[in-house]
Amino acid sequence: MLLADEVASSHPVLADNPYQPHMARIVRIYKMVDNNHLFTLRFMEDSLAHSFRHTPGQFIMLSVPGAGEMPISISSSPSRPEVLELCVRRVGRVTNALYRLRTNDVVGVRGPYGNGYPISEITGNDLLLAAGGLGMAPLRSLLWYALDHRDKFNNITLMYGAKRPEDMLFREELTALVDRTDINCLLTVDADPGGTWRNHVGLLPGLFDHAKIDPLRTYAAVCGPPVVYKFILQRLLELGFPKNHILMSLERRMKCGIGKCGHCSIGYKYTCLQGPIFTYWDAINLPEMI
Amino acid sequence: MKILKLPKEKLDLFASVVQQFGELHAPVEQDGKYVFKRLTRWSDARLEYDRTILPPKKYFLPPQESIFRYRPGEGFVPVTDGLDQRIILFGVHACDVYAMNILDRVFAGKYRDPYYQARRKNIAIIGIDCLPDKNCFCRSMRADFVDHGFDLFFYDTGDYYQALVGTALGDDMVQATGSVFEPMDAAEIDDYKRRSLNKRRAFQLDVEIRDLPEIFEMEYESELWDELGDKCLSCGSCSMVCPTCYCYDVSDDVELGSRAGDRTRSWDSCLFYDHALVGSGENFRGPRASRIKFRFYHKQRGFVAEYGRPSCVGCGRCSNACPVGIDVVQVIDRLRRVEDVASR
Amino acid sequence: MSVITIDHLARVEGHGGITVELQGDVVTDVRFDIFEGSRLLEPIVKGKHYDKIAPSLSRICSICSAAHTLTSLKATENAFGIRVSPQTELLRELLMRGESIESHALHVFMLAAPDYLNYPSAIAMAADKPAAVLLALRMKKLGNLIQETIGGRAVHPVNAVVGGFGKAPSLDQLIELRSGLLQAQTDSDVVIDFMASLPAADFCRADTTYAALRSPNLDSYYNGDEVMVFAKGSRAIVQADDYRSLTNEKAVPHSHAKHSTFRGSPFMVGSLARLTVNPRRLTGKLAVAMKRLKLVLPADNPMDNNKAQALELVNDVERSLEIIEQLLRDGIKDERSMPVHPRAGSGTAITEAPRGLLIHSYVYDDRGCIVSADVITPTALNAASIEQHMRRAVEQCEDRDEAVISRRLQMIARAYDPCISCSVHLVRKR
Amino acid sequence: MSKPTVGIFGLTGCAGDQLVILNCEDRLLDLVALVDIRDFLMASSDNQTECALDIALVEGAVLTKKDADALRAIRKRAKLLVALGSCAVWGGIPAMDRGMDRGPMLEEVYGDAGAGYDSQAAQALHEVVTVDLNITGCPIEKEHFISAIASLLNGDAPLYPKYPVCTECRMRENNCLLIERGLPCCGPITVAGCNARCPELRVPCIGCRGPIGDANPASLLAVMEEKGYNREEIVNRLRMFAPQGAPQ
Ligand SMILES: Cc1cc2nc3c(=O)[nH]c(=O)nc-3n(C[C@H](O)[C@H](O)[C@H](O)COP(=O)(O)OP(=O)(O)OC[C@H]3O[C@@H](n4cnc5c(N)ncnc54)[C@H](O)[C@@H]3O)c2cc1C
Ligand code: SF4
Ligand code: SF4
Ligand code: SF4
Repeated sequence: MLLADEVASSHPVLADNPYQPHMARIVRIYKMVDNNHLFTLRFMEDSLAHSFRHTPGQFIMLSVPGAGEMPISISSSPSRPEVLELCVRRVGRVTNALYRLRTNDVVGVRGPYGNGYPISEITGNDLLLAAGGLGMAPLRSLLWYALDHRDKFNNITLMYGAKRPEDMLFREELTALVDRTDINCLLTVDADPGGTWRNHVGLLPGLFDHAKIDPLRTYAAVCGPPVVYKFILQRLLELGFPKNHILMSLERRMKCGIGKCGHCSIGYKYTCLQGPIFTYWDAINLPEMI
Repeated sequence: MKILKLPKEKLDLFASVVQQFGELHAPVEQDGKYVFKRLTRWSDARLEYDRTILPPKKYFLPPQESIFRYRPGEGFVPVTDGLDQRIILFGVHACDVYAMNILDRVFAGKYRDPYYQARRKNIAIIGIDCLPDKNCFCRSMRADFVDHGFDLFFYDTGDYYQALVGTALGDDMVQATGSVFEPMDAAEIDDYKRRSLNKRRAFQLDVEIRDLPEIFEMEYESELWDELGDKCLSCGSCSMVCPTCYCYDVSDDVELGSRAGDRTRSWDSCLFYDHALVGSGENFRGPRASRIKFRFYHKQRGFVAEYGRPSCVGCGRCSNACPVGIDVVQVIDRLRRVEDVASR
Repeated sequence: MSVITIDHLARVEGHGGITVELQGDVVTDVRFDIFEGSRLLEPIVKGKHYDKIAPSLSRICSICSAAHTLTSLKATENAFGIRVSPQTELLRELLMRGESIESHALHVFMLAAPDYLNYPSAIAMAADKPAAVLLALRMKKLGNLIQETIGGRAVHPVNAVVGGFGKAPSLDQLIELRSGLLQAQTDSDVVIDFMASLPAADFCRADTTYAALRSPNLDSYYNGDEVMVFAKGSRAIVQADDYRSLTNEKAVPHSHAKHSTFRGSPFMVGSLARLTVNPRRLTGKLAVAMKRLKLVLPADNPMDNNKAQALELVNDVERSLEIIEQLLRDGIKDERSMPVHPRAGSGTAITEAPRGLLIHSYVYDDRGCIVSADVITPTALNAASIEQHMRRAVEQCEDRDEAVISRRLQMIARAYDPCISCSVHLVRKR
Repeated sequence: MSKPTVGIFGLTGCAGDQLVILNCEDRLLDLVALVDIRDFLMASSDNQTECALDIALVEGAVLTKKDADALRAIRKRAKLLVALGSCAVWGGIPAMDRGMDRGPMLEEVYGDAGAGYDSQAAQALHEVVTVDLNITGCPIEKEHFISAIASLLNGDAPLYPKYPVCTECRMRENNCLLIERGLPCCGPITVAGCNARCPELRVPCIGCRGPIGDANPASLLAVMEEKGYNREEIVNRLRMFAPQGAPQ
């Protein structure tokens, strides 16, 4: 079978069509949390599966045929290539359609897009990952990248909070990190009605009491819903973090992912081109950013 | 650049010859307004028009266009219909050419938009100079003159047109007409200068755009935005008629009884409620005031940071098309006024 | 006493039922019940500006929405003393024909025919007789194309306004319509073939009074303001302004509609009535077709209304072609509608909707707002006649088998092509 | 996979939306092959009036107790209830003067008998039961109906424009009737989807598709007042098809 995207690549006008989705197969669907499933994809074109590389923090445009296209962060680390893992929350039309697909069904992928985390800048420094709720999705790529290239970074701290234990994304994987010595993995839940949780209970900012952080030599990657930003940023600033050491991953409506459709622009920046990773300095300079 | 002259009585000849390069489109009258349209006869063309309802962008980024067709088992097949159609747009004003030059930059860069670029390649532009009316402020926006982005550009100098040849294609058009184009002499250069001066004097509007970005930043909280928010209908008219508004939306549909369907992109506007609404339910520009502010901010300030100049070219279309009379020039004037700042 | 009831009449527009009461062999009561909700559109439009009246009252019924719109416009124009251009008259007539083609094709093939052939619906019929259903869909589509082209929309036209049209169709559009109509001409024979092939429906014989618009020219659905009431041996003319003599007040408790009689006798409006009152066109092709359908006028069988609709379908195509030829001959102009200067006064208009006489009558104040509106619809005019014919059918049914009676009553009701939403709008109390 | 079961119903209305379904001439046979139409009184005399339905399409407004009961019964039978047309979605023309006293109106039309009629002020479906999907328009657009079925068959909700008629009107490059001719056009607050049908024909929009979610009728009203229309006349116009289409 010849896929349209292979044929198209030879069309004189559309040879380099940045909107062309490449077909990928869903190889695994893991029901991590209710309405937050982890989809593992592999490109149908082998060469693409081998060659696709991304930077942690980047995203792809995912097409669910007949339903639409949407931006989704790559949750897997480039240090573990050949497949893409996407952690998708079910919220609307396209995500609903995705949830109706089964393994072996096909979707379209184009990308990777966005700036990703400034790895070379972070290299040699401490790394603090702070996430709440679905914010773990983009951070997970960075987490495994850092763990797989452990020598590039100094101390690594992860702070992650969810509402209840059953809401925690990548729970098995992350609880397994708690005992490791090469990372300070701090996990918390707001409440534990089931009484099964063996880590912290309490709000996310409380985890700062359990971490040793040197603000001047640490880069903090933060991601989560607006409340998380609000409280974490406040703590980081209190600690004296330089504003350009705080890295935030932003969500905006996006229709193209490549700086054309205009939806994701904030002031004078495009989330899809100059973001989705912005520093706190950008944030205070851009109106309506958070 | 080659500069020639074309006696006015030879324009008809030129128009008939030039059709060998593509389908001829020009402004035609529609109930007292003008629209770019395919000509059925040359005499329908109205070269002394004020402005068309929609700018030429409709040719390059159509209001609605299907970009892929999805077929199960095949994937997304790009739609190429009409992309290689050759069209000649006759009679494009400088501000509109300038606007295309701006769009060129948006649709180029690291990710070239192949649909736009293909059309840009296949649609020739023959510009024509014009005199400003009471809504034009292209001079303030430095878009009253263009030095590229057209194949030919005509200046009406009374008895003849001065023709700037912008591209090889433009030159081919000149050649194809035989020897009706003539070289210019010194007196005619003076004609040009005179006309240029007259045009400059004809502007009734003047907007100062230097340090506008800074003023926008300072006036970010001005109550003007709330006033505009109360008036604005979010009807999107301004964005549709703007030669540099390029926001688009993309949607997929399916055919009856199948998963096959089209992926269509259509014009969008930052004034629509859901322009900045995300899946989590957060709306970054929910209130109408913040949406209308964004439109001005992005055009007059955001674009400067991105591309070194405002994206507004001063064509006056949005002020004309606003049912509630929101007017860019007045908005900028208000922001610049000193007492405004003092009263707050 | 025995009672036969049909709770909810299917394959008609709107909500209605039938009740028959028998005392032994004697039919004591026949009721065509209408329980469509009352939208009270006439009182609702009171006080509203003239330009909202046609769009509001068009919503009385979708299938006749073009007829309601045009009748409404004509009434308003009569009230204001506006004369529309000849081009407008032609375009309006064409719009009416488009609606008639759509409506008749829908009714004859998809609503009525399944009865004759024992199918519950056209969808079921399509499995065995796809050609007939496809023919119906083709004709319907043509009728809709005419309405879309002239009226701007197939249902509830928007282009027809007080004084004329928003925009006249372009030359290209007319040429496209003509080619569709020429195609349909070849379908005409098939329409008649199909109709002729249906089993006879002969279970109700009655002397019937007919009423239709008397056309000043050959036959028109839109022009004219005289109604002829035609009974065996007598003819009467009713002028538009005197329309209330057709609609004497008769409160009928079981129904949201009220019944009309002319000089005490029920009368039938619709295709059959139109052909009876205006037989002049029934020559040539139509005369041949009429013979094939074994239709004799004046008819004494209400089921013949289905045949009359089939004939009109053929005629509508012919007439539409004539209109288009004339428009092409005269040259279609991009004219604006007439200027409107509201004035106090009243205006009445009568036209022929697909189902028969339609009357709108308004009183305006000097600002151009409605003081009172009165709408008389064909189904309301037909209601008494439907009951009378149903009574005859029961009386003439020898074996008194309930299933047979029920089927026949439904066929009669459907032969009238009732539009029940329409019928809810009746004369005001005097 | 078995075909989804469908019922098509009309409450009080003009049957225009059901007619639009029948007007999908080119698609009708495809459509009936894809779904199992069990209950469609306007087109069939053989209906299952009790069976469960995957999709119920309901046209018209609720104007009688009987309508309300019928609607509730449909809701019970249906997995997905779709409101078809402006009457069902907004109340439509019969809801134009919803505040008025019905008693005298009934008497005016039906005389003494009117008092006994089952009649109540027009309500949109969502005011009586939960509605899953709205397809607006008076009547609905054919294409919208087909795309709704196409999407629903795949399990997706169909997408309709949320912006106003003006947007489409501008895309079609019409001369603006409000600005150029001072006509009272409701395009700025009416939801698009009709491809600016009326302004394209130089007829001002009367809002038959109902208001956009984000309408600013107060501002439109002010503009029309400036153009010399009286307030009552404009308010009437803005609420022709939807009681909530105009400011109080
Ligand atoms: C850079 C980036 C990375 C992202 N990464 C991830 C990720 O890793 N995982 C993930 O799950 N998500 C991610 N998202 C978010 C994701 O793109 C959205 O959740 C997704 O696009 C929703 O698509 P949908 O069609 O399912 O929802 P939609 O149907 O678009 O809508 C979802 C909800 O949004 C609201 N809404 C949307 N449009 C409208 C409208 N027009 N009018 C009214 N309400 C509306 C409604 O409340 C609706 O229920 C990311 C977004 C960005 C920008
Ligand atoms: S919405 Fe319009 S078309 Fe539908 S029933 Fe109501 S009046 Fe008729
Ligand atoms: S004519 Fe009406 S719909 Fe069109 S732009 Fe003007 S106000 Fe909007
Ligand atoms: S323009 Fe307005 S009135 Fe006309 S169809 Fe569209 S929404 Fe309805």
